[in-house]
Amino acid sequence: MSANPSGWRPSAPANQSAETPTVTGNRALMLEEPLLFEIGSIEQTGVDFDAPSSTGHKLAGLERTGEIGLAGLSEPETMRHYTRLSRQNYAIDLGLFPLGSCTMKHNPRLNEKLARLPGFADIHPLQPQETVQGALEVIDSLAHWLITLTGMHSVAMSPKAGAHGELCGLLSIRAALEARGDKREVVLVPESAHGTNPATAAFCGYRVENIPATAAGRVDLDALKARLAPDVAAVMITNPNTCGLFEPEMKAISDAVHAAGALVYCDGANFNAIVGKVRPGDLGIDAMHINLHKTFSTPHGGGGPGSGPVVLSEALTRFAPLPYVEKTADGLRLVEEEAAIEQASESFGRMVAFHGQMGMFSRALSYILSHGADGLKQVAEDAVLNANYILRSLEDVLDAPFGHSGPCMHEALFSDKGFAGGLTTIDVAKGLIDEGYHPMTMYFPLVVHGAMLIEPTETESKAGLDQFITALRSIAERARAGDESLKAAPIYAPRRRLDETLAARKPVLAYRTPAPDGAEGGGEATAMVGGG
Amino acid sequence: MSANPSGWRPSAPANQSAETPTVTGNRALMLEEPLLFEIGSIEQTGVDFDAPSSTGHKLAGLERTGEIGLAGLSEPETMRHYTRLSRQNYAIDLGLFPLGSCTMKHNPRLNEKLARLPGFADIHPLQPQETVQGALEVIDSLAHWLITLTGMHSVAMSPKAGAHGELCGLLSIRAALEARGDKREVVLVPESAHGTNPATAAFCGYRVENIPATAAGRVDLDALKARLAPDVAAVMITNPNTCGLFEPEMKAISDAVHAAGALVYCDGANFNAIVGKVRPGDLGIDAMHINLHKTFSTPHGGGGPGSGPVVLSEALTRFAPLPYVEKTADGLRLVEEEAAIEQASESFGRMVAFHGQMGMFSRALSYILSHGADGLKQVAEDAVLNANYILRSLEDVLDAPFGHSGPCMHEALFSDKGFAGGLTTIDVAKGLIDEGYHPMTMYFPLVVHGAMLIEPTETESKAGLDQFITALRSIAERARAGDESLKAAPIYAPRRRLDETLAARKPVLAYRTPAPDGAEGGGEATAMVGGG
Amino acid sequence: MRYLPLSDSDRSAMLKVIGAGSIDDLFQDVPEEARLTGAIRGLPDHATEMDVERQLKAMAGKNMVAGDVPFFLGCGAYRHHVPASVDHLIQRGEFLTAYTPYQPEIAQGTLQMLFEFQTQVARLLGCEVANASMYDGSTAMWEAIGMAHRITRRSRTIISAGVHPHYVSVARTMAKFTGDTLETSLPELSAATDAEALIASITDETSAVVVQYPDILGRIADLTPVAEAAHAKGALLIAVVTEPVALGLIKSPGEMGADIVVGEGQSIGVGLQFGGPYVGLFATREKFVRQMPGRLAGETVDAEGKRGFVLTLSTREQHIRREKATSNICTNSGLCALAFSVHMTLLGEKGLRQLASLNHARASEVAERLAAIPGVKLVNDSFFNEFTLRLPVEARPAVHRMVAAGVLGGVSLGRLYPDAKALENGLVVAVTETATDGDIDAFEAALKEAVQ
Amino acid sequence: MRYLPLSDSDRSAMLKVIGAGSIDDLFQDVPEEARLTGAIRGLPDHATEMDVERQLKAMAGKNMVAGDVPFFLGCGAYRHHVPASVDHLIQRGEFLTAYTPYQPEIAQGTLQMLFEFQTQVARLLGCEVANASMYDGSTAMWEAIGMAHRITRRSRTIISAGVHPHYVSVARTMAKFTGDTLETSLPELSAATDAEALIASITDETSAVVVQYPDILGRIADLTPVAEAAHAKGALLIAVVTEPVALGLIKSPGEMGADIVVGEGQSIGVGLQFGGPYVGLFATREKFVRQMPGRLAGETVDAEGKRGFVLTLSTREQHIRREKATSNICTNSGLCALAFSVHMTLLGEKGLRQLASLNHARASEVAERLAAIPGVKLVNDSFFNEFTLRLPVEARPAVHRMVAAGVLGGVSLGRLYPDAKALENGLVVAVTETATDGDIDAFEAALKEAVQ
Ligand SMILES: Cc1ncc(COP(=O)(O)O)c(C=O)c1O
Ligand SMILES: Cc1ncc(COP(=O)(O)O)c(C=O)c1O
Repeated sequence: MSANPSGWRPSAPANQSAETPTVTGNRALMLEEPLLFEIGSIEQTGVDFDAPSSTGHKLAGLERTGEIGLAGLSEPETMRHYTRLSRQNYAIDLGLFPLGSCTMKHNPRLNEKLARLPGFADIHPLQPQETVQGALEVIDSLAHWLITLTGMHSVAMSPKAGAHGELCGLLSIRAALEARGDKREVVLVPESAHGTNPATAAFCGYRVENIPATAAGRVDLDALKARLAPDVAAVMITNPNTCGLFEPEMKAISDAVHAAGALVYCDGANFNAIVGKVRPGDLGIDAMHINLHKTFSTPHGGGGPGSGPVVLSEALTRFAPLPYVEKTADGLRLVEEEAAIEQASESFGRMVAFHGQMGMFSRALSYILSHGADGLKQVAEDAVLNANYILRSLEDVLDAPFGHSGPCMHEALFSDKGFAGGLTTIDVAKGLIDEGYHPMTMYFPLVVHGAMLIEPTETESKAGLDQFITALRSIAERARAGDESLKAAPIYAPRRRLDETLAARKPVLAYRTPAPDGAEGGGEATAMVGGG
Repeated sequence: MSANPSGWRPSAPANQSAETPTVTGNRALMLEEPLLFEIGSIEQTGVDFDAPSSTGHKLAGLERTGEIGLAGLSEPETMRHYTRLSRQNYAIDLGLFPLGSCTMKHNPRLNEKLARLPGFADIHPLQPQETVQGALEVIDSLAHWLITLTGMHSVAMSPKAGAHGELCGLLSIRAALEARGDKREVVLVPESAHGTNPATAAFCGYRVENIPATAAGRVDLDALKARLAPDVAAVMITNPNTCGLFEPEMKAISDAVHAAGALVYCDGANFNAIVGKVRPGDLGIDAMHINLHKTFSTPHGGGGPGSGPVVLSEALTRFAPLPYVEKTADGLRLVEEEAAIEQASESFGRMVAFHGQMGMFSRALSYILSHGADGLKQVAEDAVLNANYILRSLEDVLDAPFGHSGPCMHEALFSDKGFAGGLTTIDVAKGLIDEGYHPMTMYFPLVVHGAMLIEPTETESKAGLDQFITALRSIAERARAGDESLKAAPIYAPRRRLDETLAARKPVLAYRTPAPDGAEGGGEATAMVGGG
Repeated sequence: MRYLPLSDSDRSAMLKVIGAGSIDDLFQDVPEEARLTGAIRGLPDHATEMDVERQLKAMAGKNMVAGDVPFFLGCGAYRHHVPASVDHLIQRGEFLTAYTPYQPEIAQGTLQMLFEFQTQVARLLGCEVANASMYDGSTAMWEAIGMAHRITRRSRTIISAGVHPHYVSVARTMAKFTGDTLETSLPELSAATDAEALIASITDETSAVVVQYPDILGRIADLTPVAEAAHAKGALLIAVVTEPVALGLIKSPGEMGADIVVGEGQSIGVGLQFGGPYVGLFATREKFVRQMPGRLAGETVDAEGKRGFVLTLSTREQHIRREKATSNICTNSGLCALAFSVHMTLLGEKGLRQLASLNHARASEVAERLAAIPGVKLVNDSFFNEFTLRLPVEARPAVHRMVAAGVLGGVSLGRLYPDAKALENGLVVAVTETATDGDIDAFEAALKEAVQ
Repeated sequence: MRYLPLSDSDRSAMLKVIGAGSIDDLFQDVPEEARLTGAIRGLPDHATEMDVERQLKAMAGKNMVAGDVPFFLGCGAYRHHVPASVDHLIQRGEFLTAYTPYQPEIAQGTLQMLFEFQTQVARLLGCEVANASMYDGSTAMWEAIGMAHRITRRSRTIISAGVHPHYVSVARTMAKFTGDTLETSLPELSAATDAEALIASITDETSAVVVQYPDILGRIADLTPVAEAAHAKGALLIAVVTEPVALGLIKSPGEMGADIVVGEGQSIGVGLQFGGPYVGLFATREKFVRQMPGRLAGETVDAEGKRGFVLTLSTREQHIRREKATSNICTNSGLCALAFSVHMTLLGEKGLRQLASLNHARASEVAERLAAIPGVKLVNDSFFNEFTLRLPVEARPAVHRMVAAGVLGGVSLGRLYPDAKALENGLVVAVTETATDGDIDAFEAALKEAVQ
């Protein structure tokens, strides 16, 4: 039996410090929660089934006989297990979540409600197309608005997240180059780029080289031009870039790249800063992914799912992946059967089993219709305004490496310059936790020392920002003063700093049922003590 | 302007103790939340409306011109305001909620889902009856099962909660007595009864007298018989009673009451202990309310809504209130038009504007169908088993006044006998809060000194009870040892003990916008300091 | 069974600790003859979630859903759009599955919310204080009559003909038993309310005058003259509001001198739900607060001096005062109060005013269009979002004929006043922001057809 | 606009602090000519919640809802009943609106859940470790091929004809660019799988053999011989599971020697959703963990020695290793993993086994009934809840004819393999616990009719 029948087990030694004198380890509403496998059992279940009226016997003699080890809980226990776990999380619903590059904005519950309409949630991807015309309409409408908002020629809807969108974009580019018989090997990526950019380029078989940056945090156009050569397949630019700055020479970059026979990929993760204000299509880019889970507010869900449609230039459109939706005289049609379709013969192929993230499409469409033309423009403006407000309200206590070069876009970037006593970015971040905030993005982009990238988004109020600024100011002052106590932060969170080195050195990636009666078991790591 | 335009304001003086050194007053995930009126404004809104295409002018010159003072928040702010507030609550979803007499059991989310089906949630109470046959079917089916489970003759579905059900029952009794020309003036109620019993009797114009109890915590049958006389209209008995004990002589009580020309009202709040095991109808009672929000698990919602259908004996049926549902050849019919209905001429009348708590009916019906015959019986058995397990596991450290008289039913009753150092029930209760539990019912029933009434319900696991027993045992031991530190509990909750005397002495029942610039305003109470 | 965590081996282990041989030993106090032995008659054993869902869905499927058809019903329950976030928030387990906040240290969420709700209600109704909710508008009205009785020590109450007949019915039921005397009358299909008649009938024995605003026919009249007349004789004015959205556009009863203002809060945040659960609003003057029924959340401080909230003035309540309580109410309508409060917070004053204007504008348009149907007359010269038509035919069958055409076209006065011949041609029509142009066209067509 | 908290006066106050004259000054880096001046073409201004709801509802209303009709589709997406509590829990704001758990002290909820998910997946698939999810089954399969390539340093992969053609398609797409060589083939309408042919084609250059279990036609075959043959040549066995419920009844691929087991987790907790979001499962041997793609939650301790969880082994990942990462994946399918995990917790081993038995029993009944229709033949001699019929007519039009009769009666192989003449009469039918007796009757009748 793999699940612990004896039930609850405190995960911390009782009474280990004056701060946790409770017997249970709980602290009023901050409740400890054991692992499922410690409280559940393979005999317990939280569902009822009717007994089968017959039994089948078509299992080819492969009946699973051994114990699987799947602990179950009754429904009430399940509710508590996950409710208690949830309460150990920070989230947008609780407060400011200024993770730079992540665009953690308000997630409207209208969108959750609409995505759950049975007409969207309870339809099968392989239903005959005449039975899913409304679903295809959602895809088609969203596609239309994404094309309109970006000023591009077409959009590939199936990529499942930003990185998958990058793949889609680079594969389109590669397909286009190969179609003209052009074998190029290098993709240029700025050092400040998100890790997915070089990873994607490498995945597509390209060699990655860095593009240098100027002192103002932008692509060094001259250096780029100097490097452009027939071996360069594409340049990946993030715009606004990961320093939170717009690339003012974007059009010139695109022109230079095109002149060299290469193509321009734009990482559109930061589209929130410019939606309704600037159309990437006007800047000469060839492909750009859009994170619906950022700009268009589909919830992050603790790590996913996302959705990463890729808008394409006319040059790339015919290489777009399958499936796609087209309008026909009889209604909308999902073009999926590769072999059968003449017109899609140049498509680089299929990226996912079905048609992409329908559940995110309905949410994003609802978001776009809700905001409308005026609202989307306001989104960008308020996002940029909020970021600049933070930048200017804190630059006297936090070093803003590009603060001199003018306004930022949707995120404010600071460095750890000026901190004393060995304190660094992580200490400021952990201090924010105690103050009731999720920290900013730390140590990214790599081009700035101890980077702190703060993206408030447009859904924060001024009063909320003011409180955040007050809190961060006070922590920054402590960091400049070398206040040792910051190293102990967080002290109020469900856990103090966690030992990541231990986790990586002795990976424990799944629960192992302890051997009975204190014999050596898989749980030994819990007995070790490490520093944060 | 009644709302505070300056936004956020810390509700506690900054840095007031070493325990809260944060600037914001937050402690990581335990977030302080200002009042709506301190963060919202009358200019802010979280909804959009289309502009009216015309304006009406039919307001009789009564346009509201002055400021109302209703602070609004944008939708993101609203989500946070209430999410943060919610996190300051304990709830069944978080853990054991052993409030005796309250039957805080698991609330299945299936029932929430079904109650929200548009066919139930989006129908108007005055729709023509042919358009609401399904709704009437819910009422009729639930009525059928309540009658079946209680072995009574009929049920009045419209009462909105337990106390309202008591009213319904006593009004039926009074109507019946009056119908036979019998003016009686007294209702007998045990001292252990819930406060709603005497309050209801008084509301119906009766004088309330106490029924004495035996040393075993039951109705003293001899004393009751001695008191029965022609002035007694009814006897109100709670069975199982509020000491958590079954009244073994219930049938004899009923017989005696009936012999004296009076009627028997049973408070059915504790029906959970006997559902599927005992039918109140077999015990001779005439009327009993059922709290759907207890036995049948409709959620308490922080104080309501409830639903209190009243089952009636044959003698009382014709006095039942309107409306009710009857089966006719054309389907179900809601009998509501008092004057027009011959057959309802003896009904004592209408208790609510419409037909009762439809939203609770669908949930309760789902609960009954889900449990079925075997499940409901198991509910009672497990509820009683869990309570006895607690009783016997703690009676060595907590005084159980009726522990000697045999098993309890669904709740275990303890007293504060044996506590030292001036510690009392409230200190134990507050100690439980720190341990991560909601306290038991305190100081009720009144017949036991420092009563602690613990009702675990059947939806608690053994492991969960074991942890609770361990925690309560440790607190009980501290209370017996006179451990002063218990008086400081809770220390981990969002608030320390609150000054209820101050609240009652200087009631502040609504927010008053502070006068500008520190002049005397309504907020002054916040500056006072009181002890818990 | 999925909701029951104990296993059979748990059960035996526990029985052993208890020292009982079997579960039935624990039921030893139940006399043998009272124990149910067989299964519950006719009830099958436990059912799967899927199965229960199917059964309930089948029932739900038999109802005509308001949102699926042109819909124009009101008379005490109004269909407004409720933002999705309201339902999300009231389903947070910490709100949904909490009890009454008896332990304030771990119930600040509910308590602060109630304090805010009380403030919103008081301000909306134009009063100083409000309680933490009653069951619904009709019981709130009855409680107000009882409260006036306690304050004035008089027992005669005059109820305006414009009060919802079900509310009157509830009051009449209660009065039968408490010895209160109610003076009631039937409304007339006219533009004028009975304000003058009311004023004329106030005497030194009158405890209170009860008026509804807007009234059951949708009419609006200034309450000031009635308030003044009542006060002049030492009586109180109780005002009833069944459509609180109206108070975003028209003066509050409190402003016009009402002493107790009660209402049905359903219209904000709660939804139709076939009549319940709803939420009773109850507000009054500060000086009457100790006579008020129901729970009250109040501000205080904790042991560290931090602001916090508690239930207060419970010496009015049954659990402390028992037979001397101001009411027997215990469980109230907390979660609906939360829904009301969340929706009101989303609206804010600005949104409420917009919503109210939109309702009035839309209702005005519809009134005009329907009054143009040959034979149909608009009774009201004032209204908010609800008005009464006098049809050329009996309204009750006309409503059924409209149903056949797929339109829920108002409430007939015949349904509300089954014996009142004079009212039988009356049709009360409510128009809210949820009515589309298409709905209105369909309604107009169906009514035209139905009155022929 | 309801989602935007800033007021105009906030905006001016903030601009003042910033020292900018107008919002457009903040966009100074955008060249004049690149700025959009007019409104967005064709997009109306912001819309009310009610209006947006109407528009989307209209679209939703045009789809045939699986739950409303007799429904028998599978082929990589299965309709199971998901308990209501699953959807409630995944909507908790603390799960729904959290980011990837980069700050573990305030993300223990997500991290512990992922650790539990990994354990559940590993145990279900019969492996030692599993990751925190991939996008879906098809991308998980591709990543497995890539991982095998890294482990074996070989680039030839044999894909069984029983693998879902869309999965093969995805692999083919990727292989075009990475230089991997894939050997693929079309399935045959026979009871036997291509196991023997696979075994025969393994060489010393083979990186991995990929098999689906149960396969696209629903067939089940022991994986042990293929595993042994692959291992004998130094190749890996990759198993793909598109219906994880099956593993409650039949042996796991891990038990039979698979080195990497990937799967589509949609079937547990997630729902149909027209194909996404779904959740890719990915499990393998502990020794391969550093070659694994995707996030991993691992156990550790905090500064006080308390157990806690963190994301770990991130040196495999793009944000640390950039172009040397094992995959470019970043955002994965966390919330679907939660749904999977909650549903699996509710099921537990006992419930999963019951569910699986019920599915198999029901499918067996249906297979028997349909095979009795004249001209219809059951292809499989083994299956779990999905099997293939050979119809006497082309299946694709037959499916459309059934739609006209209101039945969603399976997936035609013509849809999946548009060019494969030999498969065109094949119909793949999935039967789960959600099919009622009535559904089955209707399906039988519709199919009878459709094959005539
Ligand atoms: C700048 C940038 N590019 C790419 C990505 C990758 O997107 P995703 O996580 O959706 O794969 C992210 C977000 O994580 C990002 O911030
Ligand atoms: C024994 C008893 N009687 C009556 C009541 C009153 O029920 P309600 O609160 O539903 O009015 C309660 C519950 O509060 C109770 O516990």
